[in-house]
Amino acid sequence: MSYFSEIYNGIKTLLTGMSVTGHYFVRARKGALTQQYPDNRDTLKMFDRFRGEVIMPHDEFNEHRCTGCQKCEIACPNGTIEIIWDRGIDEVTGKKKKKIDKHIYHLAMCTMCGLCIEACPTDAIVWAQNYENSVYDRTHLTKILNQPGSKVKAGIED
Amino acid sequence: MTNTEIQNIVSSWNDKLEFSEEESEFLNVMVPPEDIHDICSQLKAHKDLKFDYLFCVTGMDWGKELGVIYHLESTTFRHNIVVKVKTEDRENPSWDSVSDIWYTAEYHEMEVYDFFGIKFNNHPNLKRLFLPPDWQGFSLRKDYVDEENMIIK
Amino acid sequence: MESTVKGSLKTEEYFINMGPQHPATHGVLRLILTIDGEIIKNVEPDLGYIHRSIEKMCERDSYQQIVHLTDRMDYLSSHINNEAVCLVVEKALEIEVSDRVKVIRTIIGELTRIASHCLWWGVTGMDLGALTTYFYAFRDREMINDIFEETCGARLTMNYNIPGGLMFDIHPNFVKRTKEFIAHFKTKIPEYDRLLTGNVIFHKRTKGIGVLSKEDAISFGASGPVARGSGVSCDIRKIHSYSAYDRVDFNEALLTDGDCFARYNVRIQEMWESLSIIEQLIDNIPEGDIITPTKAVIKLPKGEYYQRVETARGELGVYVNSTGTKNPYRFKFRSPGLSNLSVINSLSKGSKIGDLVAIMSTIDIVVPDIDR
Amino acid sequence: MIKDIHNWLFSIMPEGVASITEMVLIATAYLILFAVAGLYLVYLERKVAAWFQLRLGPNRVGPFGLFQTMADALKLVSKELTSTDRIDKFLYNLAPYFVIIASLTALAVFPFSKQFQAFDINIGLFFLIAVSSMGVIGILLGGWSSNNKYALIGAMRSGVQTISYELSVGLSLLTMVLLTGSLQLSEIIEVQRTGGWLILQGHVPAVIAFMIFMIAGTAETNRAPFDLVEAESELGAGFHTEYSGMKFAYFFLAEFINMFIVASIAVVVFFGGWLSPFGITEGITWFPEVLWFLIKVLIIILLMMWFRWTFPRLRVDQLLTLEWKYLLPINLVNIVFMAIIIWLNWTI
Repeated sequence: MSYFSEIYNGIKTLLTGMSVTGHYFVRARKGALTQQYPDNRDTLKMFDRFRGEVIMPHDEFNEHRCTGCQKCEIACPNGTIEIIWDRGIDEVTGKKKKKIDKHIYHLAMCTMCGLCIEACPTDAIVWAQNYENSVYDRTHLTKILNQPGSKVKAGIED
Repeated sequence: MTNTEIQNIVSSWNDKLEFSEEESEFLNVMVPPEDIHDICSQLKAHKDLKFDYLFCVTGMDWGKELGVIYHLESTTFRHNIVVKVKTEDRENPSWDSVSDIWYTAEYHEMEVYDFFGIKFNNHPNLKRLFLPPDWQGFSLRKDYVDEENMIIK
Repeated sequence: MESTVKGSLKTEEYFINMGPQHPATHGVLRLILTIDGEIIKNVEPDLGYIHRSIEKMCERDSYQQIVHLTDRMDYLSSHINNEAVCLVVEKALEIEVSDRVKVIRTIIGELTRIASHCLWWGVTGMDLGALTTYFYAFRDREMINDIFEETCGARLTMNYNIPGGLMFDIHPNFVKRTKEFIAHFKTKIPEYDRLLTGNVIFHKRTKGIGVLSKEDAISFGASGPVARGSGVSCDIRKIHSYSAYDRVDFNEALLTDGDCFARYNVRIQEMWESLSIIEQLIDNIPEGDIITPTKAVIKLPKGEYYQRVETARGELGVYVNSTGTKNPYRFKFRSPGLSNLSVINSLSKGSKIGDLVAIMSTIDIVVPDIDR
Repeated sequence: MIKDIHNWLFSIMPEGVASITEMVLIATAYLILFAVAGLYLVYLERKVAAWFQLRLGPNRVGPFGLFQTMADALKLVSKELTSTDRIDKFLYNLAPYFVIIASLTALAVFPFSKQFQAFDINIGLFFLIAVSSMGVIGILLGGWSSNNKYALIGAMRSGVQTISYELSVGLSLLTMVLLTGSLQLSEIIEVQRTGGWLILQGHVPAVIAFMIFMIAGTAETNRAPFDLVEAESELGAGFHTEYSGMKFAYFFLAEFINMFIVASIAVVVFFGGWLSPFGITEGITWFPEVLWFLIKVLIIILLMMWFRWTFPRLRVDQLLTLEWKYLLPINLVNIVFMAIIIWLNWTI
């Protein structure tokens, strides 16, 4: 008798399984989860904390907030950030002051850990929400974050 | 069972053991290399200790000495002990394997051999676990240098 | 090669390479099988294809930097790995983090566990030939990943913990989304059961296959669902409670059969338990500081520290030996995967290739966790 | 129109040449028709799988992705044929043709409608069973000659599986032959015109025979849950691991044509072939009866796809247990029941 009950139970469980997939099959029109990625670029919006890449925002006077303290460079585990800096004369106080020449960011080495942004005392670097970072040549992944001719905003001290 | 009680039991087996609880949350016992298998099998077999769960085997390079740290726990009594073995012989460090007492030691000892070059006698299959068989040197030793692959900050 | 004569028939054992590129090894694990026909005589794992020497890198990095390396070990329970390192540093510095941090860590840890088990469920179905499970599991896992992305900024390697607390506070939507997920997932686990758990073919493929006895499980150092399927009570959340696990009420999923089906059921039960843990905590996340300030350069006092946490795969141990400098002298991870993998030879001896696939997927290996 | 071509051919050529030319023409027409049909079955499979799995499926090439499989076929045709060292070159190259020819040959005898049948022989069902089991030779050859252990295991599994399940396919069809008293496919359908579909005529034994046929037929075509031959998570790609390009495409296409064949047999033997349900289009002369045939076939194929995307795979010994311990005894008892029903004249 157990032979037949085994067959009966077997078929029953198989049909239960089929009812689950069948349920989704008939609702296939509404249920699809696929995102048609390159087509939905316009509507695709990343969360505001999404870690796309590190950028340095500049205001309308081409001024950034980086004082060149190098805390991000030290915090970075992979050597992603390199800062080339110089000493210049502060126009207001006339004292010698550190200023950045180039804030170099190697996106190719970045693991998006966020330690540099945590470490930055002046909020000079932030996360950008862009997600299309692939390029044809890896030299494009080395970016200079400060714009040419930019200078540090007045009154930013670390 | 408290650490003192464990210490009392264990110290009666061998007089060459050194106990310490400094700078650690567990009871540490330093065992001479030649006695490791003997002590470990007693630790597992003793009816009041029953250290049947070897949860961590760490290879160590203290600069002068090489050694292994065995973290043990009893699944019945939930008490811990840390067994340490040290040797100053950096050329040919070796002592008995405990893989017949705790099967898990087999893989962990292979890992220690891979990174520190400590040979375990009577190990069923001692070979490099992670690195390729033709790798030169033992990479987690403090005197290991690899100009190409290591980035030193 | 060994050959045996049975009557007039001569059979010969042969070797077969399963992996490093093989659909069932979930990454770059290589198994060297000795096979007699379809019957497995010996399994020898060959590891190291994704060895990155994380322990050596840790000796070079500061404690804040080590946290992000642990994301890359068991990437499916990255938050719990991060937590382990943070807990050991906090233990050494004798910092008490606020209740808010503890509760948030616990909630996200449990979400991580569900996400990991979801992926495992999908992949187990796929390994056994039911391909649809994968997509259903990913549908639900996607919701968790969205929660993570909104709060932590990343979906998989979150790096949300830092020694002393959390990087930033939870997102305002966090509680709402988590509640939505709980309501959604409570209707989906029964569906998982109907699709796969009850299926007669699945029963045939997993019941009585790869039986691990309790003694062997302890001796092999198995932990997590693998050991709990064999009746070994080893939940670090219960035994050596950390974060906010001491203030929630949950059961340790324990089954005694020790076969693939028991390991499977332990994980399904764990998903229910995780849901109940989150439910208990989500409504009253206490107020408090999100970070207890540490010095910019963390130097642990001289000594040895050990912290154990329960990841989705089992017990993760972090051993730190500090000499008082800003870098650890020795940093060792006791990964759950390596010990769990070591049972594979004794489980699969004498079984068939199809069984090996079932055993591997119920052990739930993550190769970067094993290789480190 | 077909008659016109026939007459025209015979008018311009001597009789022998004309009939050979006619055969070649028909064969070419079938070849093209079913190659395309096979490709669209692949498309359907992908689309149906996607719907089961909350996905969209192919939707880029052409409207609704209709040309996706065409593009895939083009890619496969234009691909370089690579092979490994130390293969048995002759057998390795022969194997895919064995498989594809076996499946295409079987198509010749199907009565798609009253007129649309290439070859109406009086042992049609027997011919089908014989020819469709020829494909396994190709699989065995392919697995053995490609000098790959995975392929060899896959091929051996295939041999075991086909030999076992052949029995069930044969016996379940035999059960129905008891009712019709003929092996000729057109005759089988004619029987159903008067007495209703065979699955209804034969009461319970016919339903059981149908279920057994579906299980065994799925196993014969090496589809999940019986896809041990190419069990992806165990054997990589099984017997066709070492095949690429067009040769792989032959294996792939053959699998789908086989699925079509099994569904067609089921339709002919159990569901009245091109007959409309309850004779609703009986009187309408312009109605293409082939449509009913195709609709029924598609429903059966959908059922097989439903199996595939729901169930886990069996293990090789469980596969044999299922056949020898369950299907075969039930089948034998079933035949006896059917014989009793016919003897007592209980048929509708």
